Amino acid sequence: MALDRLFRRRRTRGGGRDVPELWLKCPACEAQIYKKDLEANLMVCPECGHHFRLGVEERVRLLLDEGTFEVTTGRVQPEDPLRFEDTEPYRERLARYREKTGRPDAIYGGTGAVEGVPTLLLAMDYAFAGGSMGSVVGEEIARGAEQAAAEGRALVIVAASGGARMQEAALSLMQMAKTTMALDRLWERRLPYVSILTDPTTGGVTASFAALADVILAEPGALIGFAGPRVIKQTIRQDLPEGFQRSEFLLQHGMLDQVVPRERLRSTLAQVLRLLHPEGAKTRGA
Amino acid sequence: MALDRLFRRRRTRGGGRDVPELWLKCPACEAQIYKKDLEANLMVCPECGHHFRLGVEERVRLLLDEGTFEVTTGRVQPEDPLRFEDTEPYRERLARYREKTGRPDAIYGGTGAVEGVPTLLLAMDYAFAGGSMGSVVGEEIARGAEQAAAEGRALVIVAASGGARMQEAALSLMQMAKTTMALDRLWERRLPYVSILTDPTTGGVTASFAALADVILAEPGALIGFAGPRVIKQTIRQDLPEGFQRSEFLLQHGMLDQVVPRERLRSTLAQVLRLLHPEGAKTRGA
Amino acid sequence: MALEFEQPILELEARIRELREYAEEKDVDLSDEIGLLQQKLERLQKETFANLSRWQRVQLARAPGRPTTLDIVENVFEDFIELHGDRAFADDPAVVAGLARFRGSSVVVVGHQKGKTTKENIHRNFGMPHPEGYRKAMRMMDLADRFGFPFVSLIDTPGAYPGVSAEERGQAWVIAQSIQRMGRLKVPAVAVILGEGGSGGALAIGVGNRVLIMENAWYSVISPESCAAILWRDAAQAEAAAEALKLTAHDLRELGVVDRIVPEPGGGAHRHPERAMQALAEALAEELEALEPLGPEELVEDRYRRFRRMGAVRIE
Amino acid sequence: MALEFEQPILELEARIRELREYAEEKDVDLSDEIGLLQQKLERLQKETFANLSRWQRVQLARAPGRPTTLDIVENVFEDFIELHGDRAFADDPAVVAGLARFRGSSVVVVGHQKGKTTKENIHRNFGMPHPEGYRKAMRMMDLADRFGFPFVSLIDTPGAYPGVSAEERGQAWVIAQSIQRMGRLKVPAVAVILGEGGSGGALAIGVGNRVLIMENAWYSVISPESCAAILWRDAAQAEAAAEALKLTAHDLRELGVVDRIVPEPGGGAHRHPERAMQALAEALAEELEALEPLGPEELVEDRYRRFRRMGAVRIE
Ligand SMILES: [Zn+2]
Ligand SMILES: [Zn+2]
Repeated sequence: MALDRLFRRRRTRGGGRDVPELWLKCPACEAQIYKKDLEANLMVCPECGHHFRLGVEERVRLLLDEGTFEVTTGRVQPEDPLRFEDTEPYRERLARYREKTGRPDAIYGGTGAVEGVPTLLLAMDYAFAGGSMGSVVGEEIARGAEQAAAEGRALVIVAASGGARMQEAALSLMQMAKTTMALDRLWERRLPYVSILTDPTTGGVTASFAALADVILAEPGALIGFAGPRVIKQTIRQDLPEGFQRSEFLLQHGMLDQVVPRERLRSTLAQVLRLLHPEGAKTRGA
Repeated sequence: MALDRLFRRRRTRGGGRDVPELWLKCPACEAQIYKKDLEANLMVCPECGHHFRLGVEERVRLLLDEGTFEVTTGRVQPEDPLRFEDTEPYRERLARYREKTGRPDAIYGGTGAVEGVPTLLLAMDYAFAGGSMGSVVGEEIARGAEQAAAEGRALVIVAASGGARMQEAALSLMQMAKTTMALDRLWERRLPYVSILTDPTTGGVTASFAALADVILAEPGALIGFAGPRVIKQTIRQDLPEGFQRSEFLLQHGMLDQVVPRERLRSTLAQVLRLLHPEGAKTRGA
Repeated sequence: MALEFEQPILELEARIRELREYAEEKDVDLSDEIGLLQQKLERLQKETFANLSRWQRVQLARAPGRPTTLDIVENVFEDFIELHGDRAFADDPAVVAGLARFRGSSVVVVGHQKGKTTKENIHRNFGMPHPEGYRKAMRMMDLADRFGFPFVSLIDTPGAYPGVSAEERGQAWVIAQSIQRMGRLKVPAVAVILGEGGSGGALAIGVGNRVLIMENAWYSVISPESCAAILWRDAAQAEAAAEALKLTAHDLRELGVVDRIVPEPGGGAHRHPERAMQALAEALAEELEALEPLGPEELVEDRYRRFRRMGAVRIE
Repeated sequence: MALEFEQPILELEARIRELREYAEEKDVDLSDEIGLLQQKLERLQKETFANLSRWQRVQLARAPGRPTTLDIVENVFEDFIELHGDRAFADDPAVVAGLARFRGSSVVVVGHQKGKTTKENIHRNFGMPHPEGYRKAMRMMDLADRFGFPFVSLIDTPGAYPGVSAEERGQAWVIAQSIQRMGRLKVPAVAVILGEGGSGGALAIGVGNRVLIMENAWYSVISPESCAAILWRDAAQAEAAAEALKLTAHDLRELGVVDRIVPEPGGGAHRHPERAMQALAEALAEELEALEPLGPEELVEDRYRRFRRMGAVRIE
């Protein structure tokens, strides 16, 4: 896939009203970047390599072979089992996020191929309630794992999440067990599961399915951890070490297989899947 | 078993010629101890609790129910496969140790019961070539594991060893794999294996069967590790931290289940075996 | 030390005690008066505990004197022997683990452990495990599978420790691994929430075929205080957060998150720990017995089905 | 950089090179002279390498330029992708691990890794793993079992690191666990000793159904230097210790410790690494093919039987 195709749809849609957003400032190096350049560079700062967050549709286009994607998410809709209300009722929050993202909850994906390997790809949407995992995210992941197992597909999950969704309380917590246990359906069939951690991946998402993949890749500089840095700072009453909880730190501490820049993410993923998926693993007869 | 019985045999044998050894100096607290007091106290310093090394026959008597012990070791004899010679031929060393200990190699034990639980107990003999593991020790342990599995016994190994026996070179090394793999015979039959680490347990013995038990107990203050303290000191060119590689240090670092004083060793072992051995684990029907 | 809503009860109890002492000392008959006060006390206790707010239950769940893991292994089980260490890095005192006998059969037990004094609490890190604690728990799961012993977990933690050292050693990774490992147990697994069931740190040993909860315990994805700090931007709103989180035993029973509530004696488990433990022993015995007919694969599937159901969604 | 016994060979090679250059420069025919020297060189090389002492082989085994794990994954395998970390504490650069393709099929590869420069060697800790390295290796064994891929290990270490940090994190424990884990592999496992096979640190990934050794590699329970220091109380007696330890490929083949010697090209693998790697590739292919018919349980039993035989004893 030509890289400049990645954002074609958005550019077409966005039309002429984008004028005030033509320039962006990189939060890492403070360079002023022309937005089209940033998009053409996969939302990676051309100056310093800082990885901006990537939208879920762009993520799917980045990773799957052209023309292979069929969306499977979207039918599972959120409820408000606790009739939760803080400064705003949960229902209204959900409606706002649905409006903003066009999706019922914080996950998007479906079937497709990665350099020919049949795959089920799910991407968490940080734009929807901080990518938090409630019942819908948990259900889509469990369904995804089950479908991948049933259809002989690799499972790939791109994590981006502040953690579990507080507004579903204990039910959110249970999604950690549900998603984790659903992964075992892939084990039984010897199908691979690759986890891709992006900025940020914390809390109950890290502490369940995201940390349990056969191969764990992460984008550079992503915040990854269990507790958030603010909570930890409060706990220890000290400043946190430089680079703490960033991808490179986690690699050093043995938690990741590789930190992969976005431009190599697709080819690295494809290599892993070709080696692990039964269709690619034995080519002797081919 | 009355504690004062433990050394009965030795006292009877030793007779009157023990006079010059009537008093001993404790290496830990430097107290002068009357030898009979030390023996009556299971070779534990009555002043400071320092655990002197215990002979293998005394060890067997300490741990097994009275009258249940039948020796199984002794038929396996050492060879000199490399015709090894350093400052002294290996054959001559072996003959010297045989003379000194009355046993063909550095291990002694057999079948018996621990508070009724059928057990196969093996004790390494530090007095024989520093308890080093060559082919005989490896073979006796493999046979012990196989026999315990076949007869439905728990396996208990009391380790005391400077490591693998250099004079058998690669063949000694292979005993680490052989003993380790033989333990799996117990796994298949759900029979327990308890390891008791005594002073010292290092090198290839720690790094094989001794570290792989269902429950690992150690005597207080025992030196336990992979590399010996002298080697480590040479490597890092620094003094070693206080208490480094002692039982209590290993407990803190998560390697041991419990540090058990000798006076409680028998009862603790019995409790573990009654809980783990099939005959003790289900008493509901009894 | 007493909770605010306990004060009237405690005062009444004190008065009854005084009257008794006075009657004995002076050798006068005050049995009528004492009887009346006793009735009043019972009424007051019933009323108070029938109408506890969620926030009050959270306070009860944290009350010193409630049965902890160490109390339970000593009183509910027999022949307990503690096993230490993760065989990799350290022994974590915030998690207690070992072998024990329950109604004649061997079981493996793992539980969070808080201290009863400040010193103990510092040693136990207030029941907040490091990764080593969960690795110790996983080692116990291996042991349970190896010997075919039922696995009992006792949950009482504000959460896994949120510190630099814990992050460095993979707190998230080890919680995920523990959830997975427990899900795969080929033996019956019963989890009991004793006091606080704080988030992933609780769930890590909470993947039971049956999940029980003490009547005044709580279990949620976040503590009321932290939830209030984030959603209300004011930790003082913990009471409101506790209400919103629906984190009590009865809420969770309704949501299907727990299977059974273990009743606590009047006044709460911290006032009568022996009676609370007896109720727990009975519930545990029943649940373990009910699971006994299931084979290894059935137990795994049963656990999968149990958690697969969790959540509230609508399919379009 | 050259070893002492290599000097005459290297000098002769240099003279041949000079003559060639001279002949070309001056356009004279020196082919007769060169041919004679070539014959002499071949004779010398053959003689030298036919009569290597054990100590000389130890030096060859350590020679810079020999194929390392990273060379082999790049040249013997295809599509190698390195996988990092033990998912518990750290990534250990002294152990390299990953997935690769060999003759069309996926395999899991783990090997010790030394550096080729001092800087690299410091990074790789001279090929001496910490416990993390062995935990990474065990993770790879899990991966091999999970997907049913053959497991290939490449051994080249002076030994596991003998330092305080390694002891603190259970060096002995993790070596024992790795031996056990490898013994339980349900897939074909081939171990190759590339250079140095130093004690438990080597054996930890040496529990193969087949154990291969490069012609000039060594494998023993202790290095000649350490053995000399202990038994002779003089590290300078390393040569005598090397002789006594019988640690060469041919010795080990005779003792039944290794199954197959991979021949090295004349002059040693460090002088012709490509040819050495080609020989290794062929041997590896044959051994893996031979193991293919065995089922999971047969492979475990085969490995058990292989190591069960080891040792020299006499039964009375
Ligand atoms: Zn930048
Ligand atoms: Zn003393």
